[in-house]
Amino acid sequence: MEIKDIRRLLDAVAAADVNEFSYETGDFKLTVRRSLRSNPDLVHGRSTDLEILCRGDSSLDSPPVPDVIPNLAGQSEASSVTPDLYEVRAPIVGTFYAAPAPEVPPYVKVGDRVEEGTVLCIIEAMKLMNEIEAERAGTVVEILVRNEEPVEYGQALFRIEPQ
Amino acid sequence: MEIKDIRRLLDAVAAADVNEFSYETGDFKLTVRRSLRSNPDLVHGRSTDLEILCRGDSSLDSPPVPDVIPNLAGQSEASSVTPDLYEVRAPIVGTFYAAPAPEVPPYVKVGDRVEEGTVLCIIEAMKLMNEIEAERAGTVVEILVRNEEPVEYGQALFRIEPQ
Amino acid sequence: MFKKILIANRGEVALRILRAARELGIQVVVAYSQSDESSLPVLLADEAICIGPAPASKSYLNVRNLLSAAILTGAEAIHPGYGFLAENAEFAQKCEEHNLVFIGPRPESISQIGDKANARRLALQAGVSVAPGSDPFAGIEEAYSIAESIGYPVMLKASAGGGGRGMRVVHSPSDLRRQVQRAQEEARASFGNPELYMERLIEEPKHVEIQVFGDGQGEVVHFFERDCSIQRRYQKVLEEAPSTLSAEVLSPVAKAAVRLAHYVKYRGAGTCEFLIDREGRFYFSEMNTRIQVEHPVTEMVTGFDLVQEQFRVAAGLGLSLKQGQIKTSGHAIEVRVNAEDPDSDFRPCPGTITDLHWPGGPGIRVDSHVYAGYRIPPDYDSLIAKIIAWAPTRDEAIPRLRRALEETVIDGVKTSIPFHLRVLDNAFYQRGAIFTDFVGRRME
Amino acid sequence: MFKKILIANRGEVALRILRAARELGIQVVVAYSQSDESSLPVLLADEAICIGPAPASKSYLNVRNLLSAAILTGAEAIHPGYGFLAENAEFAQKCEEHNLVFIGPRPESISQIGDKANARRLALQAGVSVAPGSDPFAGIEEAYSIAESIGYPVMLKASAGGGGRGMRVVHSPSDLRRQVQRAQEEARASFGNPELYMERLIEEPKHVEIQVFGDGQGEVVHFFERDCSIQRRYQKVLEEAPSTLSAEVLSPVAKAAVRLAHYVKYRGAGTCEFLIDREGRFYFSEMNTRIQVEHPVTEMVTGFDLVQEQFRVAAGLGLSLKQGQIKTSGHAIEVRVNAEDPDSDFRPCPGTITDLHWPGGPGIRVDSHVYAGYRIPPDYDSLIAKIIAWAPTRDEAIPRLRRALEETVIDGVKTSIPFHLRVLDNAFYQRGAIFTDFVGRRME
Repeated sequence: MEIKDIRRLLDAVAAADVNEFSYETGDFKLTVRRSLRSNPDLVHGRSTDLEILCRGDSSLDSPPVPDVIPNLAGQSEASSVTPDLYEVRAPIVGTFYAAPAPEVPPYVKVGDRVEEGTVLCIIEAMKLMNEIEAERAGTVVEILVRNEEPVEYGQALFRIEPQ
Repeated sequence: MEIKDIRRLLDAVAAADVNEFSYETGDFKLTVRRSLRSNPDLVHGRSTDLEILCRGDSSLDSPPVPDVIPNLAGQSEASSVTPDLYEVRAPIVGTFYAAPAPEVPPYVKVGDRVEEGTVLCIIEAMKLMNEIEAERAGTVVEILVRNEEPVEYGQALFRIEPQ
Repeated sequence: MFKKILIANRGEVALRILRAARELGIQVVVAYSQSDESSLPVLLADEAICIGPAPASKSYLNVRNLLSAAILTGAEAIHPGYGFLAENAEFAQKCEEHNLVFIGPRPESISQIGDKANARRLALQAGVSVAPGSDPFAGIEEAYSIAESIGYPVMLKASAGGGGRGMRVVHSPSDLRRQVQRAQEEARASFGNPELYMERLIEEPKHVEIQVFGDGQGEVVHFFERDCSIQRRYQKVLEEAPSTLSAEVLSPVAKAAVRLAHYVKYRGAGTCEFLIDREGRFYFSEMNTRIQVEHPVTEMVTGFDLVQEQFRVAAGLGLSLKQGQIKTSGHAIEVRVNAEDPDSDFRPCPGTITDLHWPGGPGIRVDSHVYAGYRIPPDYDSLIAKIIAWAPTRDEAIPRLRRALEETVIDGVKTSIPFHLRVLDNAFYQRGAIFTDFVGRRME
Repeated sequence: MFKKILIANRGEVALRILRAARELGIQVVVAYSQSDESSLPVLLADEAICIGPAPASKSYLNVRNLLSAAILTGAEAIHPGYGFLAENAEFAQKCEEHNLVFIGPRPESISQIGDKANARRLALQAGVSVAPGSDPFAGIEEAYSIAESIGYPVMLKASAGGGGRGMRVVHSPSDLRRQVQRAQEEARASFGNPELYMERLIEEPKHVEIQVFGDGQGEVVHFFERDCSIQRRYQKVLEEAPSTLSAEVLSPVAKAAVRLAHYVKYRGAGTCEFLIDREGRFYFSEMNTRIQVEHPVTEMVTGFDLVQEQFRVAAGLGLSLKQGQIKTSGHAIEVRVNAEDPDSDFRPCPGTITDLHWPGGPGIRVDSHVYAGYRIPPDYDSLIAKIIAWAPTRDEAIPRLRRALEETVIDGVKTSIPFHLRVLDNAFYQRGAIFTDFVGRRME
């Protein structure tokens, strides 16, 4: 199963308004559980975060779950899946750099607190270095892309729990 | 099973308003559970525990296509529509004659009682006159074809209410 | 030209005939069995008339109902397609008796040529070479002596044969009796006639056939050859035109086919099948007195519509073209897409097609009667589509066909497409080293 | 030949390019916008990369993202298709700067020829006749005097024009000022450049275009003409090849096109558009420096794959054929099936295609990126398919195309097919009496 298939599956799951979805074939298994809170009208809801388990598919070995989220840059659909997090997405096509130079530490790591405007990474395109900044203050929960990896438009880069 | 099939399955699940769906065939297994709250009527947990289990039947992939075949000569499907009647159908292609000759009265008319073996009409094919007989005793309720009309194989000719 | 015709067939060939008729402005009546009621030809017909229940013996082979249907709907002619009654001389005769034009050869041509042993004799009379062999033989002792004089290995064939049934290879005298018995049983079961004859086996031949067209007065043209060497159990899997053989080899074959068709004053479309050995010697094997499944490859390299030409000849308008006007250009390859599982010994897979997407783009032709939601009835053969690719050269036609097959989506049933892809990917196939033993020798 | 290319386009042309590449064994990267994620070219691609959100200005016109996508995926060349960046000299230039082959003409050719007024000058220098007219004019007074010297009626055109935008007919001096103002506004809005020039109006002309191909060194071949006279609001509706004009009229037109392409040492595929008046005089109007939407009709009558030829020329392999090898055979007609409602002033009808069945059989080609279940995004043009029919003659191609359109099922959206059927049924169309005013004069 390819990334885009999984991505389409997730779209379909979201659209179908199901609560839990699991898919298993051969040595491949996919489970999706959706937060009860995905429906804003619901009052009592523990935030069961989106949970994705993929095993046995080498194309997903690393990083764990990079591409799986639909590309919805500039929109906040992510909230429908992970209401308490926001995702920083690639605004351009290019190469992701976690640090300003090879020998220096990365701009941010998991657990770091960032302010609005904190530089999170660089995306290089056409020899131009584009600094990507946090839009809101919060804590870095996950980094979804590895250093020097190519990213497409709208690809999720960081998950940040807002303050 | 391909993604688009799964997607269609999900659509079907959504449309069917079921609560849980699981599908398993060979080494393939699919489970879908739906939020109770996605259906406002079910908020208070009056969940109809509809469970679909399909095993190894690839024909499930297809949406149920109504098999509307009107011409079913020699069978009694008509009973599904008019349970108390049976239909006499054309066993050959030809021209329907209600009477043995132009100037004489028809073999039968509506309201006539017929016995098993009563001649109901003639179908002419290739200059041969084929007498069509009643298979059971009863009362002629309806004559569905007009004199000298061409009939195709399996076409309903008479409706008869059995004794 | 006819105003209205009746199609006494089903599936892709019924649709093929319907298309040709419609383009000529002819009204179409489709005769169908109860299990074909929602088939595409029925849905597209000007009129459709049910002629019997699902079993072919009671519908597509039901002469009386077919003739009644034609008469009742006012059709002037009947197109039999291929299979079913297409090579039935009695049916052709009955059409004539009822003032219906049978779109095909005269009844007497069908019976003359339909008898394979007799067709051999006609070929010899017309000066066309046949494989060394026999007239039909009566007993096993005669079989031994004929086989001895021809020389082993020999091929047993049914006089009434076709489609590979009744055919058996015999390598030595010790095997003869058993194979004769089996072949006779098969021939009796398939054709109701156990008569056999035998021919010297041509080893590793190419199966090449010539498309001919006669006006019934003795004028005959040919539309060059098709190479049908890719076969599985004597069933064609993939056909192409032109053959990879040289013009020096092929030109005498086409001339021989024309000679035979001319000799019998053939009317309409016919195909003379030949085996060609590695030295380029060719042997007439049989003539099919109908349009062939694989006629589209000829249409794609010549540009002519052979079914429309059948209509013209049947309507008494004569041949619309002279030999000099018929040229071939480029290369065409057809695959027969069957609803069958190549991983389970090609077991037929009737069922409902849940999703369907045909290939498109340059050089691709699709002939198919199926659609998304269509249920393939279990009552007939498993052919669901012919996909044909044309390109300027064979080397371009192969990747084009490959690309088209990869684009094709047929969900709900298994198809033979994976097998076709394996043929196209085979290095022997790609360099044209294809003989009738290709599937057995190069793929299994 | 390239190992991997990137397609910087969407819809049917992206699929067309993908097919050509695949047949040549080239890997394909499809760059797509977020609203095209489930489009057929993306699903069929070897790799796909999202280059922006739905609006074309942010995706298919986003030069930086397209170049990054090509570089990151290791593509060696970019095929721009038609529309979007296909005739953007700056994009072609940027490709060169990043060592990416732009599959099209040199950037300087694009800018030379893209300026319509400049293209007129080049044509005159190459000895190709243009309609009597002007260099761009500055003020309205100059416009009056030019119009006076050319003679009314005149046609206003935008220097940066294309697709009919900025075009206006002026019948008398009293109308000139108003029409100049309107045309300037439209040209500014459409192209960011209000510059206009004018030409004498050719009354009731045929729109005939010549497909040319250059190797960039001065060698140029042509693939004969296409007749695109059937237009609605300057948009082509139906195209065919060959034209119904005689070879005596057409041969000098093709020679003129070759002369112009040779003069500018044109590289790759291009189309020279001409108007031909009732006396057979022809006037160059513009050159399109890309593959055209209607290129399949040329492919069907010549048998060559023009997109594959683009790849060969771009890869530096030169032209694969000489003029003498290019012949036409038969007649091809294409309709552009748009998702629009011909009963409601051709209003676009985006939506989801719920059921789909393409036509098949002899002589039919379908180029389409849609499938059953596909949602047509509202963000781009409404072309959903091209259906092309080929037959030995025009009189056979018309009923064949008609038959194919009648077989076509596209549920869920309205399409222009009913309008195409009306064109095919029109007696003036059938006898080839087609001029650019056909739709207005013969159908409304």
